[in-house]
Amino acid sequence: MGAWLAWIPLLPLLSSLTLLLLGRRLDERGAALFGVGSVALAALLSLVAILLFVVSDGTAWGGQALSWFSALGLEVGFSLYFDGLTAVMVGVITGVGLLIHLYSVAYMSGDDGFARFFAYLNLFVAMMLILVLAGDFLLLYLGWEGVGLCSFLLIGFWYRVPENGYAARKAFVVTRVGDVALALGLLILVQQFGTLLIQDSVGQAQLLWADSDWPFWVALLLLGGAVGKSAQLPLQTWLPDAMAGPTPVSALIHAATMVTAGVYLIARTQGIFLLAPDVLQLVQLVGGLTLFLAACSALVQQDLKRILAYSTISQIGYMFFALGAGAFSAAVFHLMTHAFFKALLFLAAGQVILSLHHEQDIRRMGGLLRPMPFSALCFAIGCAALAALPFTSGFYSKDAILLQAYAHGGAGIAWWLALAGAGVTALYSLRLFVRLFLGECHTAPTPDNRWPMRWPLALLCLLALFGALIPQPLSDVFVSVPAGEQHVSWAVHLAVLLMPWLGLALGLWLLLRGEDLRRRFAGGILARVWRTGWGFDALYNALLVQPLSLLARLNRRDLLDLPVGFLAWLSRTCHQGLSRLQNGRLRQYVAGIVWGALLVLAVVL
Amino acid sequence: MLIWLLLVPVLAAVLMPVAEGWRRDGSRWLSLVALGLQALLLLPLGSDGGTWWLESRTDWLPLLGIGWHLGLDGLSYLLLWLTVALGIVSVLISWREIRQRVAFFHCNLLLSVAGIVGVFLALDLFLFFVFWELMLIPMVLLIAIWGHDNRHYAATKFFIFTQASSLLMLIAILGLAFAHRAQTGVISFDRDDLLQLQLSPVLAHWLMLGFFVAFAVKLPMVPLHTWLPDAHTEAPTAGSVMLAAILLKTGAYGLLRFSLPLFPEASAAFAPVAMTLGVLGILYGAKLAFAQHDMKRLVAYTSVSHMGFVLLGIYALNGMALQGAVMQMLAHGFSTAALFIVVGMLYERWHTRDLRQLGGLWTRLPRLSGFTMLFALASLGLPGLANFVAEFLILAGAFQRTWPLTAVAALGLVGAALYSLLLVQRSLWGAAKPAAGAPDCSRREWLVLGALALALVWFGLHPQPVLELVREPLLRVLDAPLAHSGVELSSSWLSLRGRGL
Amino acid sequence: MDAAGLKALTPLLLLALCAVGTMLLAGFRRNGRLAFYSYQGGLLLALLSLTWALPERSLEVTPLLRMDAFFGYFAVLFILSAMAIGLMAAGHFRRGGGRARVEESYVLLAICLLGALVLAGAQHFAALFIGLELMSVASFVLVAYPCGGRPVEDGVQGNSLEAGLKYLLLSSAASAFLLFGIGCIYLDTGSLAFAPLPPATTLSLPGLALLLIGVAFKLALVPFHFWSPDIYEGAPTPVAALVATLSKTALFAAVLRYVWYGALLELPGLATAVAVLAALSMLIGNLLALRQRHIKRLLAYSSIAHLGYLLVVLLAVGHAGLAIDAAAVYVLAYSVTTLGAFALVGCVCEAGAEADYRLEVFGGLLWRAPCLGASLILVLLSLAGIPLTLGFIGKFYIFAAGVEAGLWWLLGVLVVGSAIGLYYYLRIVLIMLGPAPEAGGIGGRRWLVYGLALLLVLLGVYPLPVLSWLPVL
Amino acid sequence: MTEIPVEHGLLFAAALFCIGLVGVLVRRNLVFMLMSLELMLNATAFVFVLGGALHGNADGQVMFVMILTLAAAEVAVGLALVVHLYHRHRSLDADRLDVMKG
Repeated sequence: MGAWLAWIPLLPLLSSLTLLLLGRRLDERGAALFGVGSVALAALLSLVAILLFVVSDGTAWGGQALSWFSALGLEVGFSLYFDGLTAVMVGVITGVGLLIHLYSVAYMSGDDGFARFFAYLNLFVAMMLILVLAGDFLLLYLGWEGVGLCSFLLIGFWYRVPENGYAARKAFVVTRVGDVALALGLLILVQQFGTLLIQDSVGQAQLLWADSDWPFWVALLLLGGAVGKSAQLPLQTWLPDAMAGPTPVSALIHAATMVTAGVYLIARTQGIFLLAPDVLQLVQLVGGLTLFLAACSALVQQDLKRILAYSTISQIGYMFFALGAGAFSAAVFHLMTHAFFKALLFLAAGQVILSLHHEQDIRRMGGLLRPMPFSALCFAIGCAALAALPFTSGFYSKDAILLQAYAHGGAGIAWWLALAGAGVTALYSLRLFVRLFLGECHTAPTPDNRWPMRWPLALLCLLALFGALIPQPLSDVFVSVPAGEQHVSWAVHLAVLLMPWLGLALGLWLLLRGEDLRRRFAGGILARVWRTGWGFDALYNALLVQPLSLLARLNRRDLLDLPVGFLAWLSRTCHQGLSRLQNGRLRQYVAGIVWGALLVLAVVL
Repeated sequence: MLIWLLLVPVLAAVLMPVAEGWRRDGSRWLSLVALGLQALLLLPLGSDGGTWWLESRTDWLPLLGIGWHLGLDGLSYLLLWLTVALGIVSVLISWREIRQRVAFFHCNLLLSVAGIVGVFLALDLFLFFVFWELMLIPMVLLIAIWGHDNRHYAATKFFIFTQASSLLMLIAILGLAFAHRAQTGVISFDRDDLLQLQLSPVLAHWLMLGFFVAFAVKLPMVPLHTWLPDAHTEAPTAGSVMLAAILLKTGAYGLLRFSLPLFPEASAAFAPVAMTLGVLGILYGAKLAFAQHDMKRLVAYTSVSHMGFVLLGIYALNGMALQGAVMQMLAHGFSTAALFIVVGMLYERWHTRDLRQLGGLWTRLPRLSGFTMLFALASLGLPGLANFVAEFLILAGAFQRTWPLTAVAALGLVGAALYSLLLVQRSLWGAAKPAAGAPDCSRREWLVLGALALALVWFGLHPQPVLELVREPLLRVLDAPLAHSGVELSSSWLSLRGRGL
Repeated sequence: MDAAGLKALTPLLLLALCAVGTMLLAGFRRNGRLAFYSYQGGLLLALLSLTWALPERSLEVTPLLRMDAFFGYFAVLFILSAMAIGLMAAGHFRRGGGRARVEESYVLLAICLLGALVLAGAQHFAALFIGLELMSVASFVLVAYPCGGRPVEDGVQGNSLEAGLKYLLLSSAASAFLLFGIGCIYLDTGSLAFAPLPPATTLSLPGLALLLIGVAFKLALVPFHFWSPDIYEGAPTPVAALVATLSKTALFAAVLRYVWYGALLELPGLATAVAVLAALSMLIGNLLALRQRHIKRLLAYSSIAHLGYLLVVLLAVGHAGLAIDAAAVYVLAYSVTTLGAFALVGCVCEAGAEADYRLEVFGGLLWRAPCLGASLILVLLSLAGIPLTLGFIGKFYIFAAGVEAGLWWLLGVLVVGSAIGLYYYLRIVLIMLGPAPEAGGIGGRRWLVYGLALLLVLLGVYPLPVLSWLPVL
Repeated sequence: MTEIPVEHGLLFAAALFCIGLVGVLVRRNLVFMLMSLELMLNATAFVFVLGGALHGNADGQVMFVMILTLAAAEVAVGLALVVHLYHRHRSLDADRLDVMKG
C-alpha cells in the first residue's frame, strides 16, 4: 500500500492551513475553490482507494508513512490502515462531506468568516479522515481530539454571541471527559503490550487476554471515550447545545460523521470488546436506553435543530445497541444510512431556517409545503428514512439491527426499548413533518430557489432512498459472533416491520382526534422533563458544575497562600511587639540584662 | 569552550553601558548578538559517545574539594538551547515594552541567562549552588524594577521562597560533602565523587529532602507554589517568559541531574509522595487557573498544573515518563512563554488583563487571536502539539507505576480544557468591546509568535530529536535507581501488577 | 620576658607608641591632618612590623599573651579595620564644622585597636580584662565624642550624649558581671589562665554563666542586646562602625580562644545556654530589623543576628574541624561587610547639612550614583549571604561547621533567621530602586566604599588566598 | 586570727553585687546609678581579693588594683558626661534619656 493514502487527509489539511494563513487575502470564490476542491480531490482519492481495495479482494492494507516518535518503551508512527470498515467510513466522510461542502458554499455566502469557515471545515474533514485511517491508537487519538477541536471551533463559529461560546466549551469539555477515559484505555494497552498499533494490540489481546480482567477495563474505558464522542448516556448533554453552530456543521459533524466516531471506535476494537461480554452488554444497554430517552426528548422539542439533535442521539443509540448485541455490521450499515438521511434532514432544515430568516422554533413554522415544495420533498424522504418506512435506506438498516440483535441475544430490556423506540421515532418524524409543512403559515418564507444548495440535497435524497444498496465490504473486518441460537420467528419480523406504522398511526390519531390529549400532555410534567433532556443538564449542573465553580470562587485567592500570609503577619506582629520593648529607657535595659542573667543562670545550672 | 558559554553573556552584560552609549538600541542589539553567539557556540556540539560531550575541570578552592567542574550532555544541551532561544525571544518582546533603563534591563537579562547556563552546566555541587543563587538576583531585579503595580511584594516573596529553600539544599550539599569525607577522608563537592557514596538510608532520606525542597520550590510543587502566581503576574513580559520557560526548568533539571542519581534508593522510596504531590499540583493548579479573572494569573496557574506533570513524570522513574517529563519541560517552555507573550501584547493594546473587561478580540485582532487560540490549545494538550506528546508519555510512564494516581492525574486534562477554553472564550469570543484602534501583530511580534507556534507544532509532530537527545542521559539517571531498587519498587505501593487489578 | 618575646610584642608597642605620640603631637600642634597621618602611619608600621615580628611558632609572651598565627590573622584584620575606620573618621569629623576637635579621636581609636590586639592574643583573664576595658573605656568616649566641643542645642550632641551614658552604664554593669564570673572561676581554680576547668568544681559553672552574661552583653546577643541600636544611632557613624566590628570581633576572638583552650562547650549546661542565646539572637535580631526605618538601627539589629550566626560556630568548636576556620572567615566577612555598610551610610546619609538616617534617603541611589548603588547592593547581598560575595563564603563556612558538628536545630533556626533577614535586605534594595528623595546628596569617602565593595567581590569569587592563610589554634 | 570561711566572703560579695545591681535598677538619679556601679565593681574586686587570699598567689590582688583603675576611669568618663547632661537638661533623671527608641 502506497504512502499516497496519506494524501487523503493531507489535502484538506493543507487547504485548511492555506485558508487559515491566507484566508484574509482570498475572496469567497477562492476560498470555496480551496475548501471544496481539496475535499473533492480527497473524495476522488478515496474512491480510487476503495475501488483498489475492492478489486484487491478486500485484503487490508497497513503501513507506516513516518515515525512520530519512539520513546523508551513505546514507538508510535503515523501508520495508516485501510480495510473494509475504513473504506465505509472514508466513503461516508468524503462523500457526504463533499456534498455538505458544496451546500455550504451557498449557505455561508456573505458571511464575513467565509474563509475561516472552510478552513475549519477542511480541518475537520482532515482530522476525521486521520481518525478512521489511523493504524495506530495514538494517531486515532490525534484525529479524535482534532475533530473535537473542530467541533468546538465550529459550534462557536459565530463567536460574537456568548451562548455559542458556552455551547462550544460545553461540547469540548464533556467530550474531553470521554477522551480521558479513552486515553486511560490506551495507557493500559501501552503498559500491557508496549505498542499502540491497533491491529497488533487487538491481536495480542486476543492471544494473551483469554481469561483476564484486562479486556473488561480496556473495553470499559474505550466505551467511555465512545459515549463522550457519540453523545450517548451519560455524556449526551452536549449535543443538543451544539446546534448553535451553522447548520452545515450540524449536518456534517453532529450528525453524519464525528458523532459516529464512537461507533467506529468500538467496531474497530471489536476484538477487545468480544473478550469482555459484560461491557458488550453494557454497550447494548447504553444504546437501548439512550435511543429511547432521546427519542422521547425529540418528541417534545420546539426547536427544529434540537429535534434533529435528539434524533441523532437516538439513532446513534441504535448503533450502540447493535454493537452491544453483536450486530457489528448492522451497526456500521446503520451508520452509513443514518449519515445519508440525517445529513439530508439537516441540510433541508438549513434551507428552511435560512428561508425563515434564521427562525428555528417550529411553533412559528407551518404550511411551508406550498412555498417550499423542494424542501418538503427532502424532508419527506428524510423523515421516511428516519422512521424506517419500507424501501428507504433506514428501513433496511434498522430492520437489520433489530433482527440481528434478536437473533444474537433474544428479547432483553434493551431490545424492547429499541423496538418501542422505532415507534417513537416514527411518531416524532411525523410530528416534525406536519408541524413544518402542514397547517397554516406563521412566517412567510423567502423562496428556496438557490440551486447550488439544491443539488447536493437532491443527491442526498437519492442516497437516503437507495443508499442501502451500496455494498459494504465488511465481511473480513468483523469476527462473526457465534450466536444465532435464537430463532427469529415470524412474529418478531412482523413486530419490527409494523412498529413504525404503529407509531405513524398513533401520530395520525393524535393529530386528528387527540387535540385534547396533546394539549394536556404538552403541559404535563413528563413533557417538561423530556423537553429538558430528562433533566441531565440540571443534574450535572447541581452535581458537578455548581460545586466546582463554587469551589473555584471560594478559592480564587488560593487558600494555600494563607499560611505564607500568616507567617508574614506573624513576623510583623513579633516585630512590633519586640520594637515596643526597645523603648529607650535605661533602667528598662538594665532590667533586660537582669532577666537575661536569670535566664542564662537557669539554663546553665 | 564551556566557559565561553558563560562568559559571553557576562561580558555582554558588562559592556551594556558602552553599547547604550553607542546607539539608542545598542543594548538590545548587543543582547541579541551575545545570545546569537551563544547559539553559534552551541551549534557544532555533539556527542562523542562518552558520558559528557564536553567536560572541563579546574581547581577553585582545592582545600575544600571544590572545583570548577562543568559538563555538557544531551539534557544540558537541550535546556541550553531552550535558554538561548527564549532569551532571544525575551529580548525581542521587550523591544517596545521596556522603555526605561534599557541597558540595565538587558544587563540583568543576560546575567540571569548566564546564571541559568551555569546551572545547566555545573557538575560541582558548590558551583551549582553558586549559580543557583546567582540566577535569582537579576531575576528579582527584573521583577522589582520593570514589574507591574505589586512588584515589590512579588519580588520579595519570590526571593525569600527560593533563597530559604536553597539554604536547605546547601545544608544537604554540605552533608554529602562531609559524608564523603567520612568515607574517604577527603572532602569533595564533585558530583562524580559523591555518586560513589554509600549513604545510610536515614541520612540519604534527609539529604534527599533537602535537595527536593529546593527543587520543588522552583518547580513549583503544590503547596510550595504560592510565590509563582505573584511573581509571574507582576513581572514584565520578558521576566515572565524567563521565569516560566527557563527558571522553572532548573528545578526539574536539578531533580534529574542531582536528586535522583545521588539518592536513588531514597528517591525511589519517596516517589509515591512526590507523585501524589505532582498530581495534586496538576489538579490544584488547573482549578485555580480556572477561577482567575486576571489573564496573566490564569496562565501562571497553568504553569503549576503543567509542572505537576513534570514532577509526576520524574518520579515515575521509568524511561518513558522521564522522556515525557523532559519533553514537557520543553513544551511548557514554549507554550507558556507564548501565552505570557500574548497576554503581554494584549495588555499593551488594551491596558487591562481582566477577563471580565475583555472580549471579542477576534474581531479586532484576528492574527493575535489566532495565535492565542493555538497556544491555548497547546496548553490543553491537543495532539499534534508538543505538550500532548509530553503529557501522554508522562501518563503512560506513570501508569506503569501506579494506575490510580495516573487516572486522577488524567483528570487534569479535563481541567486543562476548562481553563484554556475559558481563556479563549472570554477574551477572544463574545461581543467586541469598544476600543481605540489597536493594531494587530507587528512584523516583529509575528516573527516571535510564529517561531514559537512553529516550535510547538514541530515538536508535536516530530519530537524525536528531543527524545533522542535526552535518551542517554536519562538512561544513566535511571540506571542507578533501577539497579538498586527495581525489585523492591515493583512490589511496593500501588503497583498495578502487584495488585493484579 | 626575653628578646624574642619583646620582638613579638613590637606591633603592640608600636600601637601604644602611636597613641601616645599622636596625643603629644596634638598637644603641640592642633592639626587634624597631622594627627591623621600619624595615626595611619603608626598603624601601617604596626602592620608591617607584624610580618617581621610574628614568631614562626606559637610563642608565649608572659603568661598573659600568646603570639601565634591566630593572633596574626586577627591582628591584621583588626589593624586594617581600624585603618578603614580612621579613614571614615577623618571624613566624618571634618564635616562636623570644627565643633569638636578631631585629633583625640585618633588617639582613642589607637587605644581601642591596642585593646583589640591584646584580646586577639589573650590567653589569660587578666589580658582579657585589660584588652576589653581598654576598648570599652575608649569607646565610651568615642561614642560621646561630639559632646567634646561647646555644648549646643542640637540632636547630634544630645543623641551621642545619651548613647554615651547608656553605653557607659550598661557596659559597666556587664563588666561587673564578667568580672564577678572571672572572680568565681579564680576562686575555684586559683588560676586566671585559659585552661580546662578541674573536674570537681562548684563555683566554676556559675562563674562561667556570669562570664557568659558579660560576654553576651558586649557581643549584643539577645536578650542583652537592648543597648546596641541606641548606641549605633547616637554614636558618630565611624564609631558605630567601630562598636559594630572591632569591639565585637576582638572579644569574640578572645572567647574563641578560651572556649578552645578550656574545652568549655563540653559542659552541657553552658552549651545549651549558648545555643539558646544563638537561636534568640538569630530570630529576634532579624525580627527587630524587619521593618526598621532607621538605617543605623537596622544595621544594629542585623549585627545582632550576625553575631547569633557566629555563635553557631562557637558551638561547633571541638566538634568540627572547620569551626575555627569558619569563625575566622566569618569574622572577616562580617567586618568587611559591616565597614562597607557604615562607609555607605557615611556617604549617603550624611551628605546633606543635616544627617538623615531614614531608609528613604537611599531612594533612587542606583540611578543617582550607580557605582555607590551597586556597592550597596553588593554589601546587602553580602549581609544576606548570596554567592560571589564574601558574606556567602562566611555563611557557607558557618553552615559547613554546623553540619559537621551536627547542630541541626540551630541550622534550622539559621535558615529561618536568614529568610527573615532577606526581607529587610531586599527592602533596602527595593527602596534604592524606587524614587529619589527630594533632598539627597552624595558625599564622603566614596573610594573607601568602592574599595570595600571590590574586596567583597574579589574575595567572594576567589577566597583562596584568605582560606589558605586561615589560622590554626 | 580565725579563718573566715570562703563561703561567707563570697556571700558577702554576692550580696554587695546584688545591692549594687538593685541600685542601678531602681535609682533614677544618674549619680546614684554610677555609685551603684562602683558598688558592683567593688564587690567583684572583693572576690578577687578573696581568691588571692585563698590560693595565696598575687593574681587576685593584681586584678583588684586593675579593677580599681577601671572603676576610676569609668567614673571619670561618666561624671564628665553627667556634667554635660546637667548642662543640657538641668536634671540628672536617667529616664529622660529616651529620645532614641524603636
